[in-house]
Parts: sequence; structure tokens; C-alpha cells
Amino acid sequence: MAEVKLTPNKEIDLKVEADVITPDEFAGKGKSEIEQLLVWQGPSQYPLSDFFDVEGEGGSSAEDTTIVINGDVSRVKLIGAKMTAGKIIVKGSTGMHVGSQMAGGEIVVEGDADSWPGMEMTGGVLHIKGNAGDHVGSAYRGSWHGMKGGRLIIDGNARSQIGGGMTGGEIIIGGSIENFCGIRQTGGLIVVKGNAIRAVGAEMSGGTIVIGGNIQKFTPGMQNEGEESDLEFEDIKCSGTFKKFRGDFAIAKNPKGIVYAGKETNPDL
Amino acid sequence: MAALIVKNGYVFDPLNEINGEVMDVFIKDGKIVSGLSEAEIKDAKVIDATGKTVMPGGVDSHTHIAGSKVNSGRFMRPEDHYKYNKPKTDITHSGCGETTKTVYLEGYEYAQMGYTTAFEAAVPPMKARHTHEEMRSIPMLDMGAYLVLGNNWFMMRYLKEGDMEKAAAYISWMMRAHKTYGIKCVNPAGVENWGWGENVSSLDEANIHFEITPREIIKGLCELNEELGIPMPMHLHANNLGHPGCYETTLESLAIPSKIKARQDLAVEWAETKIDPSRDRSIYLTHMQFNAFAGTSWRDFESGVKPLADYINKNEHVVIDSGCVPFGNATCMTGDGPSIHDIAVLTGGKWSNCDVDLECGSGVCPFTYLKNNPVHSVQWAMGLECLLLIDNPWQAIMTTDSPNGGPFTKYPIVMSWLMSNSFREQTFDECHKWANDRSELGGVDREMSLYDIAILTRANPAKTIGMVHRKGSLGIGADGDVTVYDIDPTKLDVNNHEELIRKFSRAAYTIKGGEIAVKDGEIVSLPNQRTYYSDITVDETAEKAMLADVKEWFRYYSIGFKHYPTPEKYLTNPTAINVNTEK
Amino acid sequence: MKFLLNTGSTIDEGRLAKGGNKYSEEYKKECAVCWISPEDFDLLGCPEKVKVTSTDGRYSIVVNTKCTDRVMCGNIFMPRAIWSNVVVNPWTFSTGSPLYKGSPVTVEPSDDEVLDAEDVVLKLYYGGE
Amino acid sequence: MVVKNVVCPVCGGSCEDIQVELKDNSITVKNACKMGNGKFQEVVSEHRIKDPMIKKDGKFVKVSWEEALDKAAEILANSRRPLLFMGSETSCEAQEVGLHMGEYLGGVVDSNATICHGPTCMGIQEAGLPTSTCGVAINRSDLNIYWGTNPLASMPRHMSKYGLFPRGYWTKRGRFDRKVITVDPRKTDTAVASDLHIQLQPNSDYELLNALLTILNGKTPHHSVEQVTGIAISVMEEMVDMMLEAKFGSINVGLGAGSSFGKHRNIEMALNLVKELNNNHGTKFRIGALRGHCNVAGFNQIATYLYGYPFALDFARGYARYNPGETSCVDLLREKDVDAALVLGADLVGHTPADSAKYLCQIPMVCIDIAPGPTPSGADVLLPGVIDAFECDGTFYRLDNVPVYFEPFTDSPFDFTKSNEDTMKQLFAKVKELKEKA
Repeated sequence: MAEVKLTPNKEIDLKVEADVITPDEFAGKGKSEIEQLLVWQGPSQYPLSDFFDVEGEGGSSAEDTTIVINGDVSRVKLIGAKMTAGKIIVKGSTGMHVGSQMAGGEIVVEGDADSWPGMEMTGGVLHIKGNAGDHVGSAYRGSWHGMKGGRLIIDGNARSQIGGGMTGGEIIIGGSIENFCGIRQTGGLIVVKGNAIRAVGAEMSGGTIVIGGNIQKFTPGMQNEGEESDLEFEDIKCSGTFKKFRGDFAIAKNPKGIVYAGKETNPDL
Repeated sequence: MAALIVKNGYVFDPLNEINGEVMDVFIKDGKIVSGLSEAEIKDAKVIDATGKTVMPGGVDSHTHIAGSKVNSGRFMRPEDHYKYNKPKTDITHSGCGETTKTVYLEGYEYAQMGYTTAFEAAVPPMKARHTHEEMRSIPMLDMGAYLVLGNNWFMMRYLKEGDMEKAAAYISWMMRAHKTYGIKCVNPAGVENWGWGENVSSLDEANIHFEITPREIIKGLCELNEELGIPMPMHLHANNLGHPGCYETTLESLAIPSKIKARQDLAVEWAETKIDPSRDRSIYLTHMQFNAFAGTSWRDFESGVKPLADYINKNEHVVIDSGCVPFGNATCMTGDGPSIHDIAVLTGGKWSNCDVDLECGSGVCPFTYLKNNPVHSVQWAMGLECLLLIDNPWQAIMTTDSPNGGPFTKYPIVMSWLMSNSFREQTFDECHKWANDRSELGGVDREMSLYDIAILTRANPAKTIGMVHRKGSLGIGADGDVTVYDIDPTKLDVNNHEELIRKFSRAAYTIKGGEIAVKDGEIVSLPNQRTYYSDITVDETAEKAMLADVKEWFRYYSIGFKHYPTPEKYLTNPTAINVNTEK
Repeated sequence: MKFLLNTGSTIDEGRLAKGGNKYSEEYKKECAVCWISPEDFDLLGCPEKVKVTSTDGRYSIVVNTKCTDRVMCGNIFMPRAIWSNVVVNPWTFSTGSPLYKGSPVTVEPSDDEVLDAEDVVLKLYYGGE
Repeated sequence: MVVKNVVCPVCGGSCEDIQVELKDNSITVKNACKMGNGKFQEVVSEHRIKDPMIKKDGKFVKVSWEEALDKAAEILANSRRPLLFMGSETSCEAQEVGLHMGEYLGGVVDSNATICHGPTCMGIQEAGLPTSTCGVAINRSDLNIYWGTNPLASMPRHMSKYGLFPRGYWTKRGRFDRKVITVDPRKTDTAVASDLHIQLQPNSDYELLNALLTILNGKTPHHSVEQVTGIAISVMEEMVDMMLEAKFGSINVGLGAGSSFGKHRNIEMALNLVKELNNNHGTKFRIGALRGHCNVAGFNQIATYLYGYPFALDFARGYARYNPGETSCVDLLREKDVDAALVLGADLVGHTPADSAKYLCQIPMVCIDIAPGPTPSGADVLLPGVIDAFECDGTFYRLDNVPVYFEPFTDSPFDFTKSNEDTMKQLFAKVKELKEKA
């Protein structure tokens, strides 16, 4: 397995778009070729080496290539976008769109991720160890088709519109979330260990959401369907007792979306 | 501008009955000429078309590319845009949109396919300024637009009262006020009912309050159209569109003007053509495929094209465009609010609707035609049936009702299906078996020639809408609009449809008004565009009396009378066509 | 005390803004104002002026008060203008539009001066760093 | 001389029945509302910005038009990522030049919608827009709902012209033929004039709309909605009944829905509600936004047909990309992701949150405006604006997206520019010249 190490070499003012940072692009390329890959800053393109010191070279295929980003890249967008194989490790925080439309391979972000991680992803694993912004694994504006497959794990908190239009795959969030989690979801699974503010499962017609903590403002179109304990979704287990709801009846006459809300944490529901 | 010679190509010019003869085409000062002087030849730019196909510039007589409903489509569909982008170049603007394209892209992509002329199919009068604003921004294409009148309060009132003189004066005033070209009639009487959430279901059902029937409106508008000598026949989007069984309504609708004689009265200098350039049809049915559904529900849905085609084969007063469905992404948009609403209920997707003061309405919803969907696959077959079962190509025009059946950029695929039986067979194999079981297409082995294609995409649309004085032919005096496709007719292999599609998609040359706009499928210059509208002469007294009515009823409009018309400022090279001058 | 801040137009705010009078005393009188419900006003001790502080505590603005039953308890209203926008939450929930309506803010009585619109620009935005 | 049928350039109402009489130093205006009248007085006002100015050592100094224009062009041409803010207080024609310039420079172009009905636009992108032009509501509507808007303050003639009082074809008795519901956490004058005032808790529009739809779909909303919205389910049911009893209902949404917590999702839900109401419930419904700013709808329309998106267009890659929160003005400024700005006909410094306003004051900024205010104060180059519909012709789009062509009743007071469109074109030519030299 070949490893390419990218070390940020300057403070970035205007944000940079680096959708070339993928194992697919790096595969088969030597150090100097990687250095010459072009990234965008505003309307101009610059070699990758203007922003990163490059060490190592790509493997023979994407699968054989690991990219380690050695530092904070919170002003760099689109890292790992559309990647199909291989691995990216970010030893810091990333900007928007990390792993956007990714189809395979693995991305690990040790810090935080800005909004839109894993937009419309179809496969692979995207693991963010810190917090994430809005639109985790969601669809682009106007589209009702978000994440289709793969797994998105966020150890910390995430904000609004998680899994918008999700049709498949799993999103697992260790911390708390804000608004409109699973909006327009039609398939797949979202598990949130912490609390939610509002509109969980709004406009969903399929798929499953589990909220372990408290939901401040519940979605009115959800109808109670009793209780279930110790949920299991293949390798994902949620222990404890949950109130089960089906919905969203605001959006459909016979919706198939399921929301589980922790029983202890939601005495008022 | 230097003269231009398109040399040595295989020329297909149906209006001059030229079928693949090798010849030269000469253009001077933007017009086709019979030849050039020696001095002119010396300075002329020469395009070597040896081994290539030469046709007049393409003409689209029914497309949705400008105006408020088109823009509603663009507005509500960012997901249609974000993956379909064309960056700016030194001479072109950027653009985006697979089915709801931005204005610049519309001009460029039509030109890249060899088209030079496109007419916008529906203008809501009160929003005509918007349509013109967009047309002004569409590069390269010569354009015109049809005014929606089938549910207009003034029109319905005059027709109900039988006041044909004022009705004629109203049409004349409206065409001038809004700089539009012909009459469009969408779901007559039904769209007004949609103002209350209703529709009409038969030709003899009177609508709410105005108490006029679709039949009366169609008849009235067809009569007025010919009385005024308007360039094109009354352009009908029939009632019940998109509902199983609607073909029967369509059949009845086509019969309404069967006794009305076409009368086109234009003060223009016609280009020289062998075939009589004036039109002989009294009704132009649009997107026939959507109006040809048979069956009683989606379960027993089937093609109703055959009975309609049979009727058309026996009745010369009808011309149609097809509204083909080439599969894939589309955006449904029409002035028929209730029909779009029904589609949106079926899809459960996004839905836009806009009813317009005293005039008309519109609806928009995204749509995807899937090969494995039984109904969609039949619709694909039906669109091709419309063109293949009608015997006389001069009664048919190829469209996708862009972007309803699919975007116009898919015309090359449709052209290839028409030319290649093996390509149709291949598609039958790929799609749901209903396509074969529930249409007649499988039994058709007709393969269209390049000559037929030239009729369906150039000569006949131009003739139908009364533009042969400039468009649709390579006759002397016609506009210097020429398409060169890199297709050698002597070596044409229609089984290689992939190559055919590619060659129709990227013209070797598109020449517009004598300027080379496209070379090898790329935009190389941006010739000026023009907007045509009808300036119809009517009796002044009738006009005065009509205007008195209009002003009185104007209090029901939310816009003032003074701000209602469209000033010429919104048009690029406004070109009035004087109509009804002999009367 | 914690409140939800609602901002919006008032007819005189519109009249003065459209009339180009953003630097007039009249505009300041109309817009540098915090509407408070009678109950909350009492709780605050009926102050003539209050200091409103943004959600994250980084920005504050002092404005006059207006006691009115037009707003509900727990809410305050400020005409949309530079004073209210100083304390509006700049986070847009990925929509581009900040929380002009419903920003959580803190309100406390104050004796400080109410700044003119121009001074807000000069003192807070230019001199602020 | 009295000029009739003048178009008012203040709000999205685009009233076109204004009468003006302009004398040497005064103007008399008829038919305009308080706000409109305020603007008409600008033609003769003392404070009008008349001279081009450049800020030198923190102070504005008067300079020639050429010098100011050169400096402005320099700022834009030297920028690595400019923000062009095409405000709503000008014509589509001027805004179009800004879009072209943004495309040319690879910058970002935004407009007032971004801090106004941007979320409404985004809601439409999620659900579509079942609407009509205003006349349809005038002629047919027997139920009018004001949701999160107080038109008496933001569009003062809306009630008399479009919403409440107008006598239409089937509503000949005006107010007597209409019921009115207002949804607003504040007891506004509009709320007071209504038949039903739903005084919901702030930031609970989404839950209320979701509950109304649930009722419409034949279910009882979850009981917690009463506590969340502060509205009893029985009142919600009453509201649904009123909607279903209407022959034709018209909903007018304001920023109370689009700008509060929930943003575009509130609007999306309102649009879903209207969609469902049109599905065989025996009623017809339309919805429209009250566009407070003059030509804010116009920018949305032209940006969409020219480049595909209604606002927040980022041209960095040579074509437009759109992602509010990333490519929108407030976020770009907050994130310091642009390095220069051009602001035409909008008070961005006054109307964006402090972080954004502050950064805008720090970067080089060109401002085109007519009167002093926070944004002119924050500018480095100040170019005098021309007042559309008073001093030049052009196009506005009305709140219902109907384009209105306006003609002036007087001339531009300047010999160096005829209109903002003219100014923008002159500026663009200079920018091109500089860029091509470099």
C-alpha cells in the first residue's frame, strides 16, 4: 500500500477546492506529478504544491493508495469527492463537501467536517471523529435522492438536514443533532445517540431513524405504533426501549417511515 | 460579409424537390443566391462539403425555451443543472441544464445540431414581456412565439356572443401588443375551469360561468385564423391531454375545422421553391403523442396513434408535430394546468402551477421516462408511430415537445430511430414489452430517408408556420441558413446508429444568415438573431369597438392597460410580418 | 434575560429608509428600539434603554425600549435596521439567510448611549477590532 | 406637468398607477403609499449623493467620474474573488450587466433574495410553486391567508390592491366576499384586521404546517404540537375547515415563514400544503410570496434564465454553481471567502449580521447608491446612483413574477451616466480593459 503525505504549507485565505485529492487521482502518479495536480482558489488554478508539501507517491491503483493529510484543512473543500477506492486520513478538520458523491474506499477525518460531507454518496465509509455541519449525506438542492449506500459515521455532533432524501446506507451519529434529520428519507438507517431539536423524520416516507436522546419538538405527522426494545439492524444495535412512530402522515396517506425515540428520554411523547 | 459557397455536397432540399443531388449552394448578403460573379467567387469563403449532407438550417416549430413557465422549470430544478454544465469560452457564455436549459445554452445547443430557427410554443399574454426578454438573450436563433388564446376571457366572451368581428380585431390587437406570431389554443375551456380546480372532459361540456364549450372555441379560433390569413394554422393542444382514452377527443377535435379552407395572407417576398410555399392546412395539432392515449386506465393503456394517423392520412387539412419520447430525464411544462396537476399527482413529485389573470395558466413538473416502465415504453413507441404511420411527411413534424418528452438535444436519437429499423428493434429489446404489445410500431419497417428527415425537421415546419419566405429551403431568396452534416448518403449505414446520432448531434457546419456559426460541432461565431411577429390588418371601426370593451373589462386585470403591451425594446431585430393586407 | 429576537419592517422604517433618511434622528427614533411585552418590561424594571446581546455574546447594541402588548412574553421585536442586525445570529443553516426572526438574545437594562446609524458603522465595524 | 401611470420602485407591489407632478424643487405624488412617497421625494432631496467619491485616509473626497470609475474597476480587476451584489433597487437591465461581469471575473453574484426570500426560493426548489398572478386571487379568492407577514408595514397597498379589499369578478363586494386568516406571533395591524389570528410561537411554523397537512390527510397530529406551536389542535382543525370551505384560497407568505427557524423547510411545507389542497378537496389554492424589495423577484428571474439559479451564483469554475450557505453573500463574508465587493442599490452593511457587515467594511468595496447610509459609509469608491422608474427606463418583476416595463418622468441628474445599467456597462468596459492588459 503506497502512502502519500500532504502537509499544509501555508495559511489559506480564500477557500481552496481540491477535488483532486483522491486515491483515484493520485494512483499511478509520482511525487512531482501529484504536486502538479491543479486545485482551484476562486477562479484561478494552482498546483497542489502551492498549498501542500507532498511526500511519497501513488500506488498502482486507487485501492493501493492511501493519502494522509497532515494538518488542518478546514478551508479546503471537496477532499475525497467522487472517490471510488483507497483511503484518505485527515489529521485535522476539513472544509465542505468531504467525500461528496463518494462511491467506495474510506475517509477518516480526525477533526471536524464542515457542511455537506458525503453528499449523495453511494458507497464506502466516511468516518468523522469530531463534529459535522449541515447536510450530512444529503441530496443536492432540489433533489429528493440523497445518500444511496455506504456508511457515514460521526462521533461528535452534526447539525441540520442529516440524510436529506436518503434512500440507502447508514448514518450513525454519536452526539446530538439539530433540525430536519432524515427529511424526505425513503430508505436507509439513521442512528443518533444524542438529542435532536426538531422535525426528526419530517416528510419521510420510508427508512428508519433512531434517536436515543430527547427530541425537543416532535414532528406532528408521526403516529404512535407502540414500543420496541433492543433494536438490531444487521451489525448495528441500539439497546434500551424505544417508542415507535410511523410517518410522516403530513406528506403521504400511507407512509412507511419509522422513527424510534428513546422511551426514558422522551417521557412527553 | 464575404460570400459563401458550400461546395460539392449532397443537397437535400425538399421544397425544391432536390433529393441528394451533388451541387453548390451560394450565399451572398445573408441570402441564398443562384450564383456569384467571378470577383465574388474570388473573395468567397468556400466550404468543401464533398461527401457530406447539405440541408437547409433546422426549424423547430414547437419548443418551450423562453418565458415564465420555462423559467419556473429552471427555477425549481437546480438538480437538473448541477451536473450538466458548459463553461464560458472566449466567445460564448456559460450555461447549464439538462432539460431546463439556460438561454445561452439553448441557442448554442440548437445551433450545434444544425438548427437556426425555433418558435416558442406558448406565450401567456400578460407575461409576453418575459418571453421576449428571454428570446432576446437566446443567441443565434431566429424566433417567434405563439399567443395563448383558448381560455382568454375576451375571446371566450366574443365567441360565445358570436361577435366575430370584434374577436378578429382582438386577435389582431393582441398579436401586435405582445409581438407574437400565431394562435395557440391549450385545453380550450378547460384551463378556465382549472381556476376553480376543475377541468372539462368532453368537447361539448360548457365551462363554468363562460358557458362555452371546447368545440365552440376550436371552431371559432380556426375560423378567425383563416379569416385573418395568419401565417400558421391554429395551433391546438387538445383537451383531455395525458389521460387514457384522450385520442377520441383528439379525433373529434381534428374534424372540427375539416370544412374550413386554409387562407394564408402574407405580404412577403417568397423564396423560390418548386413546391407551393403557402400552407394548405387549417389545423396544426401539437405533440400528438400526448393526445393519442387509448384505453380507459393505466392498466389497459395503449397507443391510440393508429386511428388518428388513419384519419390524418385521409384528411389533408391536418398537420401535426409528434412530441416524441426519447427516454431519460424530462420536464413537463405546458399551458394546460390541470393536465400537469394530474401528472404531478401520479409522480408525487414537485409541482408548479401558475394561473394568469383572465387569460390562461401553466404547470410544470419534473419527469423521467424509464425504459422498464410499461406506460413510458408505449409512449416511446407512440411518438415514433406519429411520424411513421402518417404516410405523407408533409403532414408531420418531428419534435419532442421539448422538454416535455425530453430535451431537444435528443432530436438526433429520434432521427436515428426514424431512419433505422434495427435501432428500433434494439430499443424494443431494451424496454418493457408493452411497447411492442400495445402499439403498432413493431409491425412498421419503414425507414426514413435523409430527404424525409429534411421534410420533418426543416421544410415542413417552415411551411406549416408560414416561414418559407425565409426558412426551410435553399431556394433563391431564402435566408442563408445551411446545415452540413458529416454524413455521406452513398455510404450511409443506418445500422450504425451510434455514428448517425453523433453526426446529427454535431453538425460539421451550421451556417446562419451566411455566417459560419458552428464548425465541427463547436460554436465559432454568434450570428445575430431575429424575432418575427404578425402585424395583422383589421377594420378600424371594429378595432375601436373592441378596445372600448377591453378597456372596460381591464379593471379585472392586476396590471394597468398602459403597462400591458410589450414594447419593441424587448425584441432583437423585431421583424413584423404584415398579414391580411389584401382584405 | 433571554429572549427570542424578531426583526421586521415597520411602515415608518420603510418610509425613512426608502426616503434615504437612514442617518436622520427620526430614523434612529423609529428603529433603534426594542419592543417588549408589558410583563417582561416590568421584570426588566421598566428601563428606558436596554442592551441587547447576540447569541454568542460577541456583539451588543444599546437601544430605546417600547412597551407594547403587540409582542408575546419571551419575545422582543426590533425594526429591521442596522441596530437589530448587529445582534442577529450570522449562522444561516446553510441557506444564506441569517436568523432575522427567532435569534436567541440577551436583554438587560442599560444607561449607555444609543448610537447613530453612522456611528454603528464607524465604531462597531471599523473600530471594533 | 402631471405624469400618470408612473411605476413605483419601492416594494414588490410595483404599483403602476402613481401620479407625479415635478416642479423645480418639489414633487407632488398621488396614489403612492407612505414608503413610496418617501422614495419619490428622493428626486428633489438635499441628501442625494451627487458626486463620485473615493475614500482617502478614511475620508471621502470628491473626484471626477473617470477617476472614481478607474478606481472601482481597479478594485474589481485586482480582486481574486469578488462579490458582486446586485441589489433589488434597480432594473433587471443593470443586474444583468452585473451577472455578466461576475461570469467574466469568475466572481460570485448575489442579490437581496439571499437575505430576504432566498429560503422561499429554496423551498420552491424542493416542492415546486403552485401559484397564480395577483389578478387571479383578486377575481376569485374568498379566503386570504397572510402567513408571517404584516403587509401594512412591508407592502402597504397589498391589502387594498391584491389581498383583502379589491373587488374582483367573483368577489364584487371586496372585503365582504373574503375571509382573512393571519398567522403571526405578533399582534400586528394585519392580524387585528383578520377574521382569525393564529398567534403561534415563534419558530414553530413548520410544526403548524405539518399538523395542518396531517389533518388534511385524515389523521390527528401528535399531541405535542399544541405545546410546540401554542395553538390548540381544535383551532388547527377550524383553520383546515375554513380552507376546505373556500372556493379559492390565496396564501401570502412573508419572511415570518422564510426567515425564522426552519427557513426553506417552512416554505416547502407551506407549498406541500397548497399542493395537497389542490388534490380533489373541492377547493383551489394558490400561494405567493410578498416580495418586500422592489425588483428582488427580477434578479431571481433573470439569474435563473441566464445562468440557471435564482441567487448566490458562484462563477469560479467558468459556469454558475449554486449552494446557499456556501456561495451566498452573508456566508462568504462571514467566512472571509471573498476579497472585494461591488454593491449596487442595496444596504448590505445595514442589513447583514455584524460579522458579515464588518468584513465588508474591511475589504475594498465599490458602492453605487443614491443616499447616505451604512453601505455608502463603508465603501472605498462611491458612485452616484440613478433612480430607476424616475430617471431611466427598464424592467422590474412584480411580486407575482409579472414583468413591468417602466419609463422615467425625468432625466438622470448626471451628465456622466444615464442609468445604473449605463454605469455598470461603463464599469464593465473598464474592468475588461484592465483585465486584458494584464
